[in-house]
Amino acid sequence: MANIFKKVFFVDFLKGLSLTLRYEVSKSITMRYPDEEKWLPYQRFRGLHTLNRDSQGRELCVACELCAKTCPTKCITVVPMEDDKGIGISDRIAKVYEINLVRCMFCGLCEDACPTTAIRMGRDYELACFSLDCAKAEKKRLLAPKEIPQELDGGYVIKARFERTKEGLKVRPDLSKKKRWW
Amino acid sequence: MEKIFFLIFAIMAIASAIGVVSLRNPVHSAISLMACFFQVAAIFVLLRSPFLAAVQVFLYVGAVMVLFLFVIMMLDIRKATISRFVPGGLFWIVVILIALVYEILAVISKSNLLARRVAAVRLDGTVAEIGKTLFTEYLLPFEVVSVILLVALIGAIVMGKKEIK
Amino acid sequence: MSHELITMDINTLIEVALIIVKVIFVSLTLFALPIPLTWMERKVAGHIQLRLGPFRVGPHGILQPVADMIKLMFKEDIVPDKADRRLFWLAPLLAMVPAFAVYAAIPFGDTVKIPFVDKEITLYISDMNVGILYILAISGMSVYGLILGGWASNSKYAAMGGIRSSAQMISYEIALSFACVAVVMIANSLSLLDIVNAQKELHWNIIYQPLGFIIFLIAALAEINRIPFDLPEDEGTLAAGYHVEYSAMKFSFFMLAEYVAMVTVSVLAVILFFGGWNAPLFLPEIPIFWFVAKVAFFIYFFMWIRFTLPRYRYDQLMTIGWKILLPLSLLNILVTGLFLL
Amino acid sequence: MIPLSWYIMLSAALFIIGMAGVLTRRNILIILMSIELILNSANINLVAFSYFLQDLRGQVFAIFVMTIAAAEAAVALGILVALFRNRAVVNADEITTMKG
Repeated sequence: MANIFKKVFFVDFLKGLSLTLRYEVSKSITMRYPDEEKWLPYQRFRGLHTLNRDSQGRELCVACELCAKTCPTKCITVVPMEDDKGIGISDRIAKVYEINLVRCMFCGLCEDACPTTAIRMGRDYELACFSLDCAKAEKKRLLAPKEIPQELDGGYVIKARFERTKEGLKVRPDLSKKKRWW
Repeated sequence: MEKIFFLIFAIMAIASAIGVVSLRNPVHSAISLMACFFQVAAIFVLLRSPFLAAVQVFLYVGAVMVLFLFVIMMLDIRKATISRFVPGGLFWIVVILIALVYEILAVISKSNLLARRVAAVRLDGTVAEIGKTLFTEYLLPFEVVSVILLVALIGAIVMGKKEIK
Repeated sequence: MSHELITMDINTLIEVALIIVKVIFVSLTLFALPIPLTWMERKVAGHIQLRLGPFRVGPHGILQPVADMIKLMFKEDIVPDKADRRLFWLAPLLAMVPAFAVYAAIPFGDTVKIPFVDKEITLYISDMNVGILYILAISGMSVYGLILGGWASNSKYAAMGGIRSSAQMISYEIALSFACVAVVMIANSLSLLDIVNAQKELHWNIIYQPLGFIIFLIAALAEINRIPFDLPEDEGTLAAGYHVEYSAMKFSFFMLAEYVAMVTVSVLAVILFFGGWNAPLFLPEIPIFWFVAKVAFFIYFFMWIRFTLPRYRYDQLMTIGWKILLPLSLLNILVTGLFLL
Repeated sequence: MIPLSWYIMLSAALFIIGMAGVLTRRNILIILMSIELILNSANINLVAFSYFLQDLRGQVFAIFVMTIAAAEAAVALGILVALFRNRAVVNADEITTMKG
């Protein structure tokens, strides 16, 4: 009897319609990524690598090539060089340190292998580009200061601005305003 | 004005009718038959019977020809399109057709109905009038036709159904 | 009748000019309608799925349809090898022309006074005394575009879409017409103007014909190939059905026909069951406003349904058409007849 | 005013074309379509006479003709589908086994 009632008055159908109507008026969960909002990743996020320095500004990397050895995709190239000007923490530093981002799968094994904690996975994930040149991360790029400080806690949405600069499209985050995305 | 329209419709109707019998591909034939029916509907409008014109489009163009196309697509017509066009015995066919044309021309030229002009009284509200005529004077034929339709419906279903073995 | 043409007085000329203006206005409106409608459909889809919908082109993505249109215009026009070229050309036109031709008989309102000239104009192109029959007949013709598009592409998915559409359209046309017959019985006329005028003062047909309305709505959904009955262009099983092989402008003709058909069905639902341009409740009468508002509601309703229901299976579609809707619509006619007697 | 004879000539032309189709073509589908054409030419006549005699009976009969034509098409196509399923032919010359 209840079944017939349900069928005659399209109860299930009306339930479905009301559900979709409820969704329609509720707030969307998508964010408008490049234009207005940006996701700030957690601290343990595995993005573009960084080469770190110690507190006196010396490069931590000693060009031991352990990261290149342990890399499963063989995407890291390290060429060592003798140096006594105090750029590095020892007199052996990397002349060339290059990561092929096309092949890198961001597994983080280089991070584990590094004896001096020089290489770390950073939080930069905007790696898309129009030519293959920028898919190669050189030492200079890895050493450059990051826009997102390592100390900052992540896991939320921040305001961002989408800009067309001469170097290409850039998403400029505004770290002061943040909100939880849910 | 009306004559020009009639001529346009008539010429298109005849052209598409010739298309029906002369085109190789049954799908093309069906399309030109559809066009022909449409022209005939237009001629019905010229004859001040819009109801029949609408029924013509509804029934012939909207249903019967779609049915034809449906069946044509269901059947494999690739062989049919390359088969020979006119079979033997063409001579007799031509003789019969010429006799037919002659006969029709003779009847038309002898008849005195053709000079007739339209009566001064116009039939108004044709839909209601047709309905009344259909359900009073022609009630029995109407019922017979509906029974025929029912029989055709059942027949078509039985024919179209796969045999249960 | 040629001498009549010459002796036509100025009033007749004005009448003819008015009709031409109306025809141009209506067809331009219909050509432009898919622009807001595609935007609206994408926004509705987005919000129902908790997304935002298009946002990049123009404020709130309002220029997205224009961008789409430009893209469709400049796309390569591909005709498949071994396709039946003539029919492949003809099919989009055959889909589009009936969709527009329907509007010759649709009234958008009664009469409006032009303020300065002091002349009344009618808000319909023509008041045929067989209006509803004409609309059903012409809209039944739009199936040719689907069938021929499917057949001419010489592709198996397209052909299956074409066959499905022909069977579906014939099946649901019956139920649709029968739902309309009950309305015609109440109004005692086939003319749409009379049907609307019979619904004055809240005697809307929806009150007397709830079953007829439901049948009409379901059959109309099937007739315009929208979800849950969009089997002819079923993306899941047929790639895109009858228009798989179409691209560029030809494809956009199919889309245009589909949107115009959706508007037509909404307009018909309003005229037949919701009192046309008569104001709801006791609100003031504003020419054309209430009509457009009701039509907009129905268009929204169709979009709403599209993103609520899943697609039916083909055998379910046929079962609904022949075993449920057809007997119900006959019953509806019978009951209506008994009440009228 | 269009004279009645024009309508009759049109309907005669359609009739003869349909007749030629029935006689010359061997594809059953096209034969059926030609029959529809013949029925339609009869309809033109009926409606034309109905208009010129100011009598509705012609139109009523045209409606009957249309109904019967629809029924005929449905049954004929049903037979055709059944036939195609058994023999896979659409050529009228190849279906002669029923001949005595």
